[in-house]
Amino acid sequence: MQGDGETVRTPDQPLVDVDGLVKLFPIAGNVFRKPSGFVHAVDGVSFRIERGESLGLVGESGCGKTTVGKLLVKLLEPTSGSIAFRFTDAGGADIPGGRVDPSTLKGRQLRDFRRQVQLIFQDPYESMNPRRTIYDTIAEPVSVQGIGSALDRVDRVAEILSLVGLTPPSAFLFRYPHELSGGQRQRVAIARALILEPSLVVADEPTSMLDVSSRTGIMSLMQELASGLGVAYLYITHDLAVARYMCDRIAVMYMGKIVEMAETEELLRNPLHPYTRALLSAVPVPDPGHHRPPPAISGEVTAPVDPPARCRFYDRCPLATRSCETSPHPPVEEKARGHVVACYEA
Amino acid sequence: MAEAGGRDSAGGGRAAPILRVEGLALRYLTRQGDVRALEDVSFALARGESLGLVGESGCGKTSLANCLMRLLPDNARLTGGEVLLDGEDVLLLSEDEIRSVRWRRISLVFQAAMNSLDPVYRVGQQVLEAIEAHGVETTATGGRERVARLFRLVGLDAGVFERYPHELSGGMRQRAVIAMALACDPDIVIADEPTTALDVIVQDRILRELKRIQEELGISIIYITHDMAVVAEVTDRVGVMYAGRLVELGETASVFGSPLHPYTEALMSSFPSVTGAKRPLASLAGEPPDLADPPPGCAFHPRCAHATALCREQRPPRVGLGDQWAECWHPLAADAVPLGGD
Amino acid sequence: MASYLARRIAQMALTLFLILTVTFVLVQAQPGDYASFYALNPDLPPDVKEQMRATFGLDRPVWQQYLIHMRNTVTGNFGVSFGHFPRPVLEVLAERLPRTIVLFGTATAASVYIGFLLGKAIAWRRGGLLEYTATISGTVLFTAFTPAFALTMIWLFAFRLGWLPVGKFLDPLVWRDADVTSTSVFSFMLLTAVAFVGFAALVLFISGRGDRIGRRWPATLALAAGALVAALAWTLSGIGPLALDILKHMVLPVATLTLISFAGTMLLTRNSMLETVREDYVTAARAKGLPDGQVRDRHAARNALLPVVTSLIYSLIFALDGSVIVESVFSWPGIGLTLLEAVRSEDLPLVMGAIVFIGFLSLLSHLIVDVLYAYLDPRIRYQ
Amino acid sequence: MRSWSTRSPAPGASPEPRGGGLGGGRLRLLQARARLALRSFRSGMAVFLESRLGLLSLLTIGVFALMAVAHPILMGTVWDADTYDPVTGYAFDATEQPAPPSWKHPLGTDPLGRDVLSQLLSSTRSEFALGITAALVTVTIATTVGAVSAYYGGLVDSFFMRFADLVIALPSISLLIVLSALFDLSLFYLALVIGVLGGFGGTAIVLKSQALSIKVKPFIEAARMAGGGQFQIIFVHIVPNLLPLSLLYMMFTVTSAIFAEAVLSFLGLLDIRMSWGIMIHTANAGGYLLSGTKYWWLVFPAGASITLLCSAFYLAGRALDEVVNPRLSRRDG
Repeated sequence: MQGDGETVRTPDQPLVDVDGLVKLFPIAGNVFRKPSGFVHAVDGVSFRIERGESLGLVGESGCGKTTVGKLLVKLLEPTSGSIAFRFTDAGGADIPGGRVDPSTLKGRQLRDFRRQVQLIFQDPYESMNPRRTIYDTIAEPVSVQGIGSALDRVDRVAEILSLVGLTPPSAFLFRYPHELSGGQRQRVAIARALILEPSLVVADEPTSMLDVSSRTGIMSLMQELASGLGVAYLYITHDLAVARYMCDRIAVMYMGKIVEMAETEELLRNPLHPYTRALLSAVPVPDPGHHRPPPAISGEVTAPVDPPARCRFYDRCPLATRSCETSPHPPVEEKARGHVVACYEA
Repeated sequence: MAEAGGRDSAGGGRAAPILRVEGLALRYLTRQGDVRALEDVSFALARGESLGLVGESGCGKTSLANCLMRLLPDNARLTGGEVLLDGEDVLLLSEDEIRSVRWRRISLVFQAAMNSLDPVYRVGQQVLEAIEAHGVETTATGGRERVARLFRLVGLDAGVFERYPHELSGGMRQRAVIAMALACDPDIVIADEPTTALDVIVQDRILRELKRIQEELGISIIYITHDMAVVAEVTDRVGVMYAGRLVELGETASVFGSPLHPYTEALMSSFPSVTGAKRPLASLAGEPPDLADPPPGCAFHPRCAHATALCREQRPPRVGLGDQWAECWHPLAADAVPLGGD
Repeated sequence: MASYLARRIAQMALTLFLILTVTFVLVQAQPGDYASFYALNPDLPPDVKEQMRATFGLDRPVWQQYLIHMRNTVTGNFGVSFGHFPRPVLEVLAERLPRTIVLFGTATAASVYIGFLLGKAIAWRRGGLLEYTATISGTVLFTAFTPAFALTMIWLFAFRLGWLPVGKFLDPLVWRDADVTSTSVFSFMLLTAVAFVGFAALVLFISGRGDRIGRRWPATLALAAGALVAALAWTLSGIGPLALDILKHMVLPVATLTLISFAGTMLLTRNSMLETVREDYVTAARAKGLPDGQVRDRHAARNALLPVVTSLIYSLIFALDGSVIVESVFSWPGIGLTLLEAVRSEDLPLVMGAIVFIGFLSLLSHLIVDVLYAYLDPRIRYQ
Repeated sequence: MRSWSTRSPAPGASPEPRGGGLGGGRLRLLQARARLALRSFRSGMAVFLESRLGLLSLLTIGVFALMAVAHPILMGTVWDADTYDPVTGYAFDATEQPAPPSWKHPLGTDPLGRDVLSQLLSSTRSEFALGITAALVTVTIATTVGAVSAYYGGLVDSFFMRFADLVIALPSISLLIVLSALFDLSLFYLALVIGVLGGFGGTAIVLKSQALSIKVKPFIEAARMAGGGQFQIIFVHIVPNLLPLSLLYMMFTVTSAIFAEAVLSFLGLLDIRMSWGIMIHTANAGGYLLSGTKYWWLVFPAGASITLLCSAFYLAGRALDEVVNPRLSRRDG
């Protein structure tokens, strides 16, 4: 780790700084396994997350949002681009070894990194080993990390179970995942992610597979814990309405690119990119009296296999012009304060 | 048994109901005991009407759909009630008779389009198969033309006929499944979570498509979903299910305007919206009851903020407000009146 | 599909290479060495010994012997059989291969077909008498001690009832005046079978292209016509009675092999069906109002067939193993019996040749199964 | 290390005394685990026994196990070695050999004058030893190979899978025939060879594809997120999820081991003293097999034992499959 011993307070420095992140997946080719092309899952994505902030990553399936999440937690290695973490103590001061570039990590350092960055999975049914008890599941991070004694861990797991609202803990400790409901399982998943007291939690659609009534419970629990423990979230979702409640800022992704990013209410009230607008106008409204115009967008999303250099949204864009066809993908520009868009026509 | 919402006058002067469900009850025999999947479910569906059935998973929505088509697993037992399709009880039909009801009268749009298309046959053939089974078209070319017409109706290219399911995108598959459901000119289409697996833009398109087709063909649609926002947009009337019971039923506008049942209100206020002011989301504590061992009285009482001793002990009565009714001891509108019967 | 098959063929070539290596290693690892095996055999004249020494490079270093072994196998030079001296191993095996293929092919086709039909039936109606009877009798036959079972069959049908010949593959009395060899008759039989299967595949392929799903009679008619033509050709050729004699000798071993191996396919089909009947597309087929039989055959069973075809590889191997035993009990002079005799008479070149042939035969079956699978599953066909 | 106590508990979470009344220590932890194991064993057993065939096969295996235990006891008490030894004994009391069943020899004697019941019982023991050794070898190899090649993929995977192709391409009986020609196979080596062939062949492929489906489950990623290394993931997360399936294949290996031994003995290719296959071989060599039912005691007990024990293990495996594979269970839930 590049611990340079610097311990000055650096409040202006973000928790995560992602710059030009690219991830290409090769497509299996012929007998000799030479790739016949590349899926540009993530293609030049840059953003920052401040301490304790919640950034929403919104987009349709296949837009690369989950890949960004996995790159951030080092479940995948980026093809190019950089990710820089800067972990601090509770007071905001640098801690030794607090500056981390995950791509260089191995062994012991990687394990230390795992303490700081955790992941909550989408599927509460598949994200737990069905043959291990709730206790084993939640205690795994601490026991792998070698924190505390076996007995401490029981207490600690019990404590965090009640923190996530599974009370009394003794009723849950020695049960198997299949004996719990989806909402309860997702609470266990949150407990597992938080037991190491991370600085950043990447939450990959944590409520999309839950029922309505447990969904709000999980959403408010995550918000409470974020403010209580000072955790920052990268909140990945396809649901703008959910993102509105969970996130301070929202980044909209389309075919591996961030096309727009702004403070949540600003983005919802004043969407600039035609894709964001289409996305917003397609969300059904739970009010029978409300009439939505159909979204002005044609076609369907295609997989970003070796896409042409022009704007990724060109084929479906209602605003597309001649120059859009010949120009490269538009750069991200700041149109209003903190509101960035990648579009020539916006 | 009172059935306020289902009176002939229901639905603002529409024709006599095409489908009427009366006191339907269904159990599944399992190792853990009998699961009461449906209890005393009654409603009516008018011609050309779209009815939404909402509720959380396991509340019996899909079991209800399967009952209407008599597609029940071996361990299911119908323990009461009737399903009257134009006055004829579907539950009493023989195996051969029910076969001519399926798809001809009632068809289904399944929730997982990928899984409801057989992976080893071309998409067109699977539509054709239904047409042939019911003798809707008698010649090969007639059948083919009909499939082409159906594909056009749902906005699919004619070339899709020769494609296999895995070659289609999610949205195209869903359209193909809708085309398949319309193959034999059914009177009623049951759409079981028709857009759950789809992205929001595709979902929007499919829902608009379904609405247009419904108006064009004058069919009745039962939407089964957990998404209150979808229900608000596409249905005329809505029924809310909880623990195997229909707990509230009424015009969509009035149910959304003033819900009678606390569960309905909880469902609505737990749904986030991108428009309007950002209001706090309510969350329901606890879990839905175990249907093998449901709580006495009102099944919702363990999670209800208004529950009293009465709710814990006795089955709630049916109370009404106009065309809308709910099963509740403490309805949220003060002017709701108890309905007769029970 | 082409790339899928190309990959499979490449893998199989690799496996064949491994088989050759393993046979070489086995020969090297056995106690005593190959060279002295030849040197000590009193049946071999000295000049043959010298020739073998040169052919196998027995006086060279091991790695050169290995290369020579590879080259010899590829060119089909397995040396001279001790037991059938002075016939080359390849000649002995080439004579016996068609007999094994006919026996094993017929039995496999019969057992897979019967197993599939039964498995389909017991999965569709669970818990019936048929399920218990078929499961228990199938399992008992599947695990029955094959030699004892085969002998019981002989005892019952050949000795007690006298319906069928005891063993061997032909009756010398019938063949005394024949001017053709049994090998050529076997080859003709094999050729007919292959031609018919090819014709059937073509007919089914063409009929599958049509619009109508239910119409089956043109295909059935064409198949019947094909069978008729084949039967006519055999009757007119003059070797019909000879083939009939072989067929009569085939009944008992084929029946034995079929009975011991149908249960494998049956139980697998049952399990596979139990999974497909839960799929949404089967519910969808039922919801569409299709007749029960059509839901079962066209949707549930058709998809249940895919894993059955995958495991056909194991069924084939099981049958190949079974046919080694059955050949020995019925004195059917195919590859299996050849292997056994060669082992008993320590005819090492023939042992090596036979095991390579058996390996090759099972690899070939693999390939056929792969082609079949790719044909049945459009998801692979269009990869 | 930061501590929970410095933070305010989230609203809505009722503060619970530390450990929620579970402060009893390591013993309590162990107790809880033992209870859990017992409970899952019981529920598995209940499902297993619900299948009548499963129960029947278990009983059959039990009877054979008793037979295996009975032989040394009988030899030590009521049977004298001169008359009843399965290999070297001779029934002087019989007038002609083979003698039909009598009080002294409930299953008669074989052509060499040896007591058939004693042969049958003593063989049972070696069949069990053979089957179980082979099964353990198979399962150990197949589970490890399956998990490792699924986890690492690439070259490791290719190597093992090509090797498996090889083992499958050479049918085991044919290969064993060749091996018995080249080497002297004793019972133990036979068990080892059958185990290795089973472990590297089809079973490894099946377990690998199962391991592959486990490897892509999110809980494996969750284990990586916890900081778990390769060892933790393979042996704590993948292997335990493979075990039910391995157990199933263990049953099938027992069947094929007993079967292979019997066939090789019958063909006279093995170097062992007594087994069910050798009993039939002896009868066949004397030409008693085709004499029909007259000398039934020479073939029937051994033949039936092979079939019964093989079917029992096979059916037990299938009943186990119904427990392991929820998709086969007859009832939902």
